[in-house]
Amino acid sequence: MKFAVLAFPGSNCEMDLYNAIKDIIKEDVELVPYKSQSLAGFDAVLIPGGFSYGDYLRSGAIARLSPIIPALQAFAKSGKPVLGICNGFQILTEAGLLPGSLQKNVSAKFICKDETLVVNNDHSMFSSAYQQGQLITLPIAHGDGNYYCDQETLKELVANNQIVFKYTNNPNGSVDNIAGITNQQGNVLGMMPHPERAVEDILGSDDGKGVFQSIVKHIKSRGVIYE
Amino acid sequence: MALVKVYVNYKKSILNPEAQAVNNALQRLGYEDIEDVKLGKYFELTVADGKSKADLDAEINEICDKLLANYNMENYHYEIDETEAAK
Amino acid sequence: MALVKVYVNYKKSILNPEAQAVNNALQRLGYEDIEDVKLGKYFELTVADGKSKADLDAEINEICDKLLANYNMENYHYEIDETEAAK
Amino acid sequence: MNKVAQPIQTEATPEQIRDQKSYLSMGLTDYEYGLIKDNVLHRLPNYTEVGLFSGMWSEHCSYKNSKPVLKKFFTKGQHVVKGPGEGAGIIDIGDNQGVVFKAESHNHPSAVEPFQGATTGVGGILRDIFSMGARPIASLDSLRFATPKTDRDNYFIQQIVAGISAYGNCIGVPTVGGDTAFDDAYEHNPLVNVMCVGLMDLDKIEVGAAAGVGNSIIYVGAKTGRDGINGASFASFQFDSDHESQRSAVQVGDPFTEKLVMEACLDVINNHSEALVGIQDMGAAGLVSSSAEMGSKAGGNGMVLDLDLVPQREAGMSAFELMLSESQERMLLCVRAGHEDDLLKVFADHGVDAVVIGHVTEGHQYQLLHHGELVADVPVDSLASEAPVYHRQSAMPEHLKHADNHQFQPQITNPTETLQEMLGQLTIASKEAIYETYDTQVQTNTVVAPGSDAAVVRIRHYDKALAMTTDVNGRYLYLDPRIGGQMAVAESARNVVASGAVPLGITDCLNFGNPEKPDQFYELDQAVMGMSEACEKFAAPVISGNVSLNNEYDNVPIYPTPMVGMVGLIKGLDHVTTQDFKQAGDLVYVVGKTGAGFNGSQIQKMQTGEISGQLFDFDLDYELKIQQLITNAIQEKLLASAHDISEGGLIMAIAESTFGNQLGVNLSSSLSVSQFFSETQSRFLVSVPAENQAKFEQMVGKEAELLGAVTADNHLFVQATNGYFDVDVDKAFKIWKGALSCRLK
Ligand SMILES: Nc1ncnc2c1ncn2[C@@H]1O[C@H](COP(=O)(O)OP(=O)(O)O)[C@@H](O)[C@H]1O
Ligand SMILES: [Mg+2]
Repeated sequence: MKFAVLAFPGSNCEMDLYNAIKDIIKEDVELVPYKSQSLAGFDAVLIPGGFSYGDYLRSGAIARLSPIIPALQAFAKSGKPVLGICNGFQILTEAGLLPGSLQKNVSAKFICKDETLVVNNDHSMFSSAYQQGQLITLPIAHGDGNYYCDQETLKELVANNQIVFKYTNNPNGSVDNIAGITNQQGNVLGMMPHPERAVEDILGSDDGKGVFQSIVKHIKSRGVIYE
Repeated sequence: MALVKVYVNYKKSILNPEAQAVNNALQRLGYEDIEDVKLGKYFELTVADGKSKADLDAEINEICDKLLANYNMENYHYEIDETEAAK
Repeated sequence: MALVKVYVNYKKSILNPEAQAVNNALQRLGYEDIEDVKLGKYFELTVADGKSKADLDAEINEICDKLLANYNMENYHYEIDETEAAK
Repeated sequence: MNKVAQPIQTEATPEQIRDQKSYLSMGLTDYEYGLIKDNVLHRLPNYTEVGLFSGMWSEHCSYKNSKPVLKKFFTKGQHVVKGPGEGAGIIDIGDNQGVVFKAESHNHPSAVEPFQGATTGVGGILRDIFSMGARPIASLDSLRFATPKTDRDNYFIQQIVAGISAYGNCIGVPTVGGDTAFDDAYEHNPLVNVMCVGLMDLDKIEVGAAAGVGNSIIYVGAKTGRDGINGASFASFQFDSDHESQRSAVQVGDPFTEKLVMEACLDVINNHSEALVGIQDMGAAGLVSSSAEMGSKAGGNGMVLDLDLVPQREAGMSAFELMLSESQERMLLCVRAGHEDDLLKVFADHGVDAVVIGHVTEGHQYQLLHHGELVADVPVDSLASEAPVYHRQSAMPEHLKHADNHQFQPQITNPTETLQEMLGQLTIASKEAIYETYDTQVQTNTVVAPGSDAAVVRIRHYDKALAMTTDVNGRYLYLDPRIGGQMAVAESARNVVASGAVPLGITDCLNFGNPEKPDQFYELDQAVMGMSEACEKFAAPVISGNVSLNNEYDNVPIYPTPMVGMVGLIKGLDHVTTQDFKQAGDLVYVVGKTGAGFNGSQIQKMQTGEISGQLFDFDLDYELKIQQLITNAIQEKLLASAHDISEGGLIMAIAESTFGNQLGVNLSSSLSVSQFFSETQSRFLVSVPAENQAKFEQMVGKEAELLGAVTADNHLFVQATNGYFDVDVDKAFKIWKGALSCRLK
């Protein structure tokens, strides 16, 4: 199977994702520039962290106007997996592919540290490698990771089991301790913590591997491989 | 040329951590009569002449919806100031 | 209660990367009639009653100088809106 | 309110400059002006030319006061590919790879405008690294503040930290370490030093030279505005009638633009080297320094620039302003004739502005055209390599002449209480409140993040890693600049060694007072000699550095503070070692002899409020011996943990080593309670798995004392000869971790 990693001007985790997929998950992966207009040939799309367009104005607000976004929207609509991490999550909310938005952390500061997450839904195509309720350690590194949505949206998120990861010790003020959510169809996940930074013991944890392994399992079990 | 002043503010229901931080700082500095602080963005767009008022309104609304404001969290309003721009 | 609206803007000669990014994005989106974008901060301070106009002015200027605006880089101005606040 | 148009300032005529001596306010002395007039130009310089010389002959660009001192540095080594002189130095680490590093101070800009001063400091040092053709892989920050007393002080510190965080995080270079100390000696002159480390293929080295008649000079990056025009040379020079806008000449960092510029430049260097002759960043004294240095370095050619072609953010900028602006995120390239369009296209693809603004000429003249007129015409070497050099007077400062040679004796009635008080000292306390706001992991190579001795960054796809640290204790240098200088290098080496590395080399930021005052120059001169001696001892040459002078206020200088940034090589990822105790039952040793190291120590400061007396002894040979023991023990895989012993002494090292894994210790020792706070150099605290005991003890012989063992019970108990320390690790940890974060809330 083949992953696409999108790269926007100002993205800075695209190589981290690329390396994680290539060296650790050992699947095909290619960087796709923001100017591209097609995602043909890919089985899953990863949107990296960083500061697209400097995160000026609002995180993700300018990136979502990029030429690749219509292709991304179509890709998401087709039901294939889309994972946005950190700035990728912010871009997905700005692009309307996920509900809610990400505000400044309550501390109003950037925070980089390990957080313990609880797997709140082990049925999603991004989390099937984990057990329901499993505790995992992933690093966060963000200034705008405070997930906000209105009460009605939150009710829907809960009712549809869209909340995949929750913080055990809310670091940023997110509604309902949300660390990662999917869209209603379940094929678009946005999460603030960085699974790609936790794929090797030498970097402190390999708890993040499961996210990518889940995607691979999902694609391969469906037997549909776009090449 | 028209000068368009756009104000983007957080919706009422939303707690803005930055405004909160400013408010806390003011309290610490002893400005106890400051009861609330809101913090938003203020844009000035210089727009070339040649559009009707209706077209200009349409354009500004589009720009705000697409880029300047996030409808989940923010409201906006704007004023068109034709005299300022002339200066 | 008085509502004080404070506008903080970058001084002329100061680079504002954020405004520049917004301007570039608008150009890319095809809004070619947007000739310039300025971006500043907009504060609304709710202030308890009981101060004279002169004292209030003094307080607001002090707050702006100390906290809201960075005199190295920014200018500010403000309006006091007594009616708004009553609402 | 708003003025319609800024009046262009009226420039003084050459005669007015001479008669009114206006060059003085631009930073040139009578002597220097005379040199320009009589020896260089043989005519009166015009306003723009005076500006060029004032920028280029400033300390920042010419090192005119420090050059003779810098010559004393030990800079040799068989692995040194490039030593001081280029944007940054390079050391060969095998496999066709070079590690590139340098540090830069941004003390004065940060004092004026903390957030932007710090951001632009980070931006500047990154450009030095990538202009060599290296990809920045890590940054470190070295900070000195007065102990914060007011909200304003706290805010100031927060703004500095926020600036470093904003720039480094955005551009995607992890900030993996640094050091932070608090002392009122830095009250009016806080220090903000940033070091950056890059990695490159050795066959891709670039230099900042502009050679080859007809080759083009290309300007890359952000537009030029009136920012920081007074940066390099004249702190108080008024070049504009409008004071308001004079004050606003602050440089604003734009990390997003820098990221684009960085990617574009690395692309050009790696993939279009046939077109590239030279590349350099525009730092202090902006366009003039980058272009004149490139021209001078090439040797034998001149250069002409057409200033009308320089991308400009503001209307009506004068030649003077264009040349001296310190607008950020700009680079200058020399490109082979005929390849211009290819390169312009590469930059365009990256979304970066680039334009040809001039070319290399026959002859030796540096010429500027503006609005079609020749506005400057000076020999290119006169600006750069031929700037004047001063040999300053040196005299021992008064406070060193009669220093008391007795060591301070700590007053300790309750050792546990003294320990707890010490844990809460800001210089000792955890710096997590600072580094938690830094992205320490982006690029996913950070093996040891802040919180241990040196940071460790692996080299992907190779079984090796780099250890890096910044250190210096200005208090030691204040008491003895030479030995303190040795100690600064020794401490950085200890940190690197404790992490499993062998020192490769150092960079530095020499933060000192006013070199024109003999006693302050003495500190600089002696410190450099001491550093150099230590560098030679550890075979760690100086490969780059930076100088920040005139850090004085009311005639009182800061403590002499030569920040040392050291990089070491770890020759196998299984050598990576951290300071945390790993497991109950491991044996705890102190390696290296403990003496009475109290003058200049944290406990002297804590108990007396001042630093005084003669600095305690130090022996470089012994230091090297102990470091080599530790290196051997690590390479033999005998150690579970290693921690260098520095500020606060042995007891702090013990406490810190318990924090990471929430373990305890039960120790007893032949040392007195006071000695546990001694800052004697050349010591490490290590833990050794019981099965390695015999081998380890045989290796270290008499240089180590077995103190006891790590325990699982989360309790720190240490028996000294005349008392004991006894505290819950949790409690100690809370004090240590909370002290700074409470202040910076
Ligand atoms: N300003 C800073 N930025 C990043 N890391 C820092 C900073 N200050 C201290 N640290 C980190 O905190 C830890 C302890 O620092 P320090 O007390 O200076 O160690 P040492 O005494 O062993 O040199 C180190 O890992 C160091 O890198
Ligand atoms: Mg250390």
